[in-house]
Amino acid sequence: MIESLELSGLGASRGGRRLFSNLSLTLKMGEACALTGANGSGKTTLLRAVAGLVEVDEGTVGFVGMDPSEARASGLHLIGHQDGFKPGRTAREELDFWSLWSGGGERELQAAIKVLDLKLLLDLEVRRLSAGQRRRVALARLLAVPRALWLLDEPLSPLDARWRAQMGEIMARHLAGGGMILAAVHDPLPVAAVTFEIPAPGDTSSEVAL
Amino acid sequence: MIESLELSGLGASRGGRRLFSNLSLTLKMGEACALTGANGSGKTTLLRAVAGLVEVDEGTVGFVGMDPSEARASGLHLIGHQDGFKPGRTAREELDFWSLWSGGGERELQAAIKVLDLKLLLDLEVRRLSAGQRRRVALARLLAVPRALWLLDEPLSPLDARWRAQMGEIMARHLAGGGMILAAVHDPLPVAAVTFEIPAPGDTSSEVAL
Amino acid sequence: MTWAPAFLSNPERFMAFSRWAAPMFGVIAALLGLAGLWFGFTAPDDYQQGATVRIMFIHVPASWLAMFAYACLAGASFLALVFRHALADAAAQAAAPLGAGFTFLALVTGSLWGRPMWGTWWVWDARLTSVLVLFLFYLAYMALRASLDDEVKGARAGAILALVGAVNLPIVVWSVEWWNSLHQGSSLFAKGGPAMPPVYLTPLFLMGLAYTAAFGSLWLVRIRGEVWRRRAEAAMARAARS
Amino acid sequence: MSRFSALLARETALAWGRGGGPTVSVGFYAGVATLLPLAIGPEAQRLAAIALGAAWVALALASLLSLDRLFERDYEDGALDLLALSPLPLELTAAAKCLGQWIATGAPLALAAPIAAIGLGAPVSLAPLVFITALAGGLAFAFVGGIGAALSLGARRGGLLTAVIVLPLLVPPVIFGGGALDASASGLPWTPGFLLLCAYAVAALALGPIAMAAACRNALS
Amino acid sequence: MSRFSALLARETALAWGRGGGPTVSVGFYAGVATLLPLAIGPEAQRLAAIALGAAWVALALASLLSLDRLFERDYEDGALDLLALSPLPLELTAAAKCLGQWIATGAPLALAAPIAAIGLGAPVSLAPLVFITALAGGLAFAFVGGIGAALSLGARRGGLLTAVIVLPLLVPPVIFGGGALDASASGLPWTPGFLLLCAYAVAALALGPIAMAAACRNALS
Ligand code: HEM
Ligand SMILES: Nc1ncnc2c1ncn2[C@@H]1O[C@H](COP(=O)(O)OP(=O)(O)OP(=O)(O)O)[C@@H](O)[C@H]1O
Ligand SMILES: Nc1ncnc2c1ncn2[C@@H]1O[C@H](COP(=O)(O)OP(=O)(O)OP(=O)(O)O)[C@@H](O)[C@H]1O
Ligand SMILES: [Mg+2]
Ligand SMILES: [Mg+2]
Repeated sequence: MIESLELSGLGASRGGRRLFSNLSLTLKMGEACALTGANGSGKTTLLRAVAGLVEVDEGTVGFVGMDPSEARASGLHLIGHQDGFKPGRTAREELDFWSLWSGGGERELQAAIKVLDLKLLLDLEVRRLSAGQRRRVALARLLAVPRALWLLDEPLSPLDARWRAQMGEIMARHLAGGGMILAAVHDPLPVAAVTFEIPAPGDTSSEVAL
Repeated sequence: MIESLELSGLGASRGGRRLFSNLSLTLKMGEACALTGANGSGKTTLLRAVAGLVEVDEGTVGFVGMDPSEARASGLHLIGHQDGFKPGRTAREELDFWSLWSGGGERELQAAIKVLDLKLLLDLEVRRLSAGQRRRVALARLLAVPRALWLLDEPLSPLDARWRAQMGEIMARHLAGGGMILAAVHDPLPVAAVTFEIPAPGDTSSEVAL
Repeated sequence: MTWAPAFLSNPERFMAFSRWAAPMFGVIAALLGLAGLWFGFTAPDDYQQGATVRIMFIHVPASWLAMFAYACLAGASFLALVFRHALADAAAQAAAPLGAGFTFLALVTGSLWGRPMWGTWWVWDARLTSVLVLFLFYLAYMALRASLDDEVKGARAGAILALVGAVNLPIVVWSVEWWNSLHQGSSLFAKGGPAMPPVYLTPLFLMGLAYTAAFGSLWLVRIRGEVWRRRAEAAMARAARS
Repeated sequence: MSRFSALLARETALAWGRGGGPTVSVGFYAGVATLLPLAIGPEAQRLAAIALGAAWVALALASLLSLDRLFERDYEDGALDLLALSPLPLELTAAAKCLGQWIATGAPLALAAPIAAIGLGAPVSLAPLVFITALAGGLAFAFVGGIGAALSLGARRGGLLTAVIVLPLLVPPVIFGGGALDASASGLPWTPGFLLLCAYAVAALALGPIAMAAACRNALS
Repeated sequence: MSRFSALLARETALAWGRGGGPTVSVGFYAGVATLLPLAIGPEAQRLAAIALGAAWVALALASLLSLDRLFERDYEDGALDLLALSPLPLELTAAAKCLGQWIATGAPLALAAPIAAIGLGAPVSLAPLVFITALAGGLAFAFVGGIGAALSLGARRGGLLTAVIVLPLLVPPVIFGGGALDASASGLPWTPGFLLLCAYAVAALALGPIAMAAACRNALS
């Protein structure tokens, strides 16, 4: 179980341009952090760096209580802009697979389906789902497999008011159980959270050593 | 030029389930309408029906001042959940093509690029763009080719606060010039607009006659 | 001919008509078939082909019906596509497996006949290949309809395919004339009347009529089944919603 | 017209990147020309006998296998919606897609086909005929393949279905073209087969777009 | 292990729908077997001479053309991110994808290959050898093709790159397998060629996943 997430002195760049540098942030059990910042400021990049999918230029990503590679393999959830669903498969097929893939059990999956009210959607092909329905199917992974750290990239934008509130409750429950949430958002999170804004990049440019 | 949009007695169904029926709505020059409703209530379906991509079961979609097929071919813009960009092509290639496709000229395109501050993004492949940047490229079509009716499906969700405000101004300018906006949203539009909520479906079911 | 779609386009009228027409065609098919087989098997052996000539009475009408059924499929698809008529669509859907069956029969019997006559089960000539292509079109039609689970979309996609496949029909019919083929040309509809002795012509003719009646009967039965299935599904959907 | 040519340019570029282009077709035929002798042994006679046919079948197979996603990407990423909303009729849009596919894939393959055939031992004098046959055949394959691709949009087994639908449609042009090549190789007149091939290509060009547009509209609605 | 098998099942299902599966492979070989005689003329002798080779080349081509998007869809829709975040090493993930591709496409093709070869006139006694050769060859093709598919991720000319990278890698197995078949047809010992083929397949199985995982990581970061 991850006990806390500690980013210290992080810097990352994309396409030769430094997005952020010297970024430090600590997230303890039960805490949520709303990551804000202008478009292109590097929120998605930061989440992916925490997940180990993007290499950082400097600084470290530390998971207290767990080995980094283990934490990434089985201690966190990443829900990105794109959900990885294949349009032609049914929601049930996709959900079954991804919950198995994350090591989830049948019982939790059924509970998640119930909480997110997916029963009637499961037999539809993913391409038929409305934007909000599809996002709900993607979010079901969070509940189907309990993991401490949730990395969410604009998780709520396609949801309607009712489901935003519901997700707020779900997040609150996760936090109450000792979980952590790091969410990139443009609107406030429906749960108590500290806000961390990625500063607009200075003109520190990453340099190519020759 | 479309002078107004008149939906009367519209009903549509998907997968054998009636989404809405007897829906009537009039949008006059200079008016904006925020289409709201729960996830899966049929907002996207309604926009696509106005664009003629979805067949309606009953009722009519009327464009005052223009023939429907002409209005759909060259009187309206549809910006959907999906933007039709190919991840491997550069933003410039995509934008050039779609503006040509909609019959736009070079001058307007340059103006759109300026207003939406796309200059630095144009040489990036679309897959490299951040979510908000990508949406801005998609929205540039609205300005590159002036058309009266804008059908927008959750246009602002990935944009940051600054760009939401900017888009508000752009929309206001469009309305002031006699344009119309029909936008499916979950958050209020950043421009004065009437709200139209798609009611939860009754149990009227569409039937296949035999 | 225009009255026929108009008359049958009313499902109620169609159901009333087919209730007695289907069994009647069945009886006609049985009677004609028995007569055809009787004459066929009492006909003398051919001086060249021997007893295998009798395969003709199975093979030739099956080949005819293979093409005729496709014409029906294409015609019904056209009506379904242009007039959006649900019954025409049901008729198209019902015709496909029957046509595939006749085509299969023509292929198998032709191949059985080809062994003694040509010394091979199969050659890749234009006639045989175009019949195989006809069979593939039937399969493609059924596969397409089966894999689109939206009924309306599946119906339209199938109709488009059926019409596209209609280009193959003239190729089947005229392939023997366009390409030199092992398969013989038309002797029945040749210029100057059928070039076939009446002992063979009569049973062939009877069998042709019997096959046609059988096709008519089975087609009506299958359309009826299709109508019932759709009505039941609509009712179930209604029940599920209320 | 500028719409049509813009779309044509885009489709050509996309198909080029997606697996078309001269290098790929040369690579493909290089594959056929190297692999076939390797697989069936290098005796020149055996090879020469089949050189033309092999080049021709390879063309049909390449078309078959590269066409199945002609519309699918656009359907799934929303581009087909925007393509449908245009003064350009969907028929012409579909035609532009097929033409683009042909320019990016069919034409380079047609250029490579005579080389491969000669490499396998076909007489050099046949090269022009192989080229124009492949050119016309490729056009027919592209337009016929497009029908299959459009019809199987939104189906659960897209790729499979495309192949099953397209296969019967590919048979006539293969007969015609192969017949023309075969006839020419044996000194018989090749024009009848070639003219039939051209007629088929023209028919595919004329009727294919109608079927594709109808199928696309059906999938979108 | 349950992760691996779940992924294998998913990949098999996806490849099956994407253009694999028994019907398609039978259709593909039916295409080869119908088109080839149509194109090169129906003389039985000519056909029989090339039956084995044609079946074998068709297998290689089918693999080449169906493999180029093994990773691309997952890369573009974000699934590859999630696949990378797992206790299962990316090497095994890549192996599962290739295996799924082989189960859905290679194995049915291998089943269909002897039928096509016999249909074209190859001696029936060769059927088992054609089958196991195609099976082993398909495995090699899938793992080698996967390398190309992974390397071309995110490249602007994906298809081109795959062909250029994969084609040379496909040559050895084609030589080995074709040689074995040829030898057996002429009554020579076929084991050396077959063993070389198996060795190549094993090497591809062992080394392919390492290369694929490295290429995927590179594309993601
Ligand atoms: C699988 C192999 C075969 C196929 C697919 C096939 C197909 C057909 C078709 C489609 C017709 C209808 C032609 C028309 O009426 O326009 C036909 C008619 C006929 N076939 Fe075959 N055939 C095959 C083998 C044979 C063989 C081996 C023979 C005997 C040598 C044969 C003898 C005939 C005869 C006598 C007719 C009637 C022609 C007439 O008088 O109109 N067929 N066949
Ligand atoms: N491979 C790449 N090459 C060049 N630039 C890249 C690449 N990947 C990302 N970028 C750039 O990096 C920046 C950061 O992107 P990122 O997706 O992290 O932003 P974000 O904060 O998530 O923005 P948004 O709010 O729009 O989602 C963007 O300007 C983007 O264009
Ligand atoms: N082809 C289809 N078959 C069956 N159901 C479908 C099909 N297409 C859409 N639906 C269903 O129709 C409903 C309406 O979808 P639509 O996309 O219009 O909703 P929406 O109001 O835009 O929702 P959101 O706010 O989530 O985007 C959804 O319940 C969806 O599952
Ligand atoms: Mg982002
Ligand atoms: Mg929507």
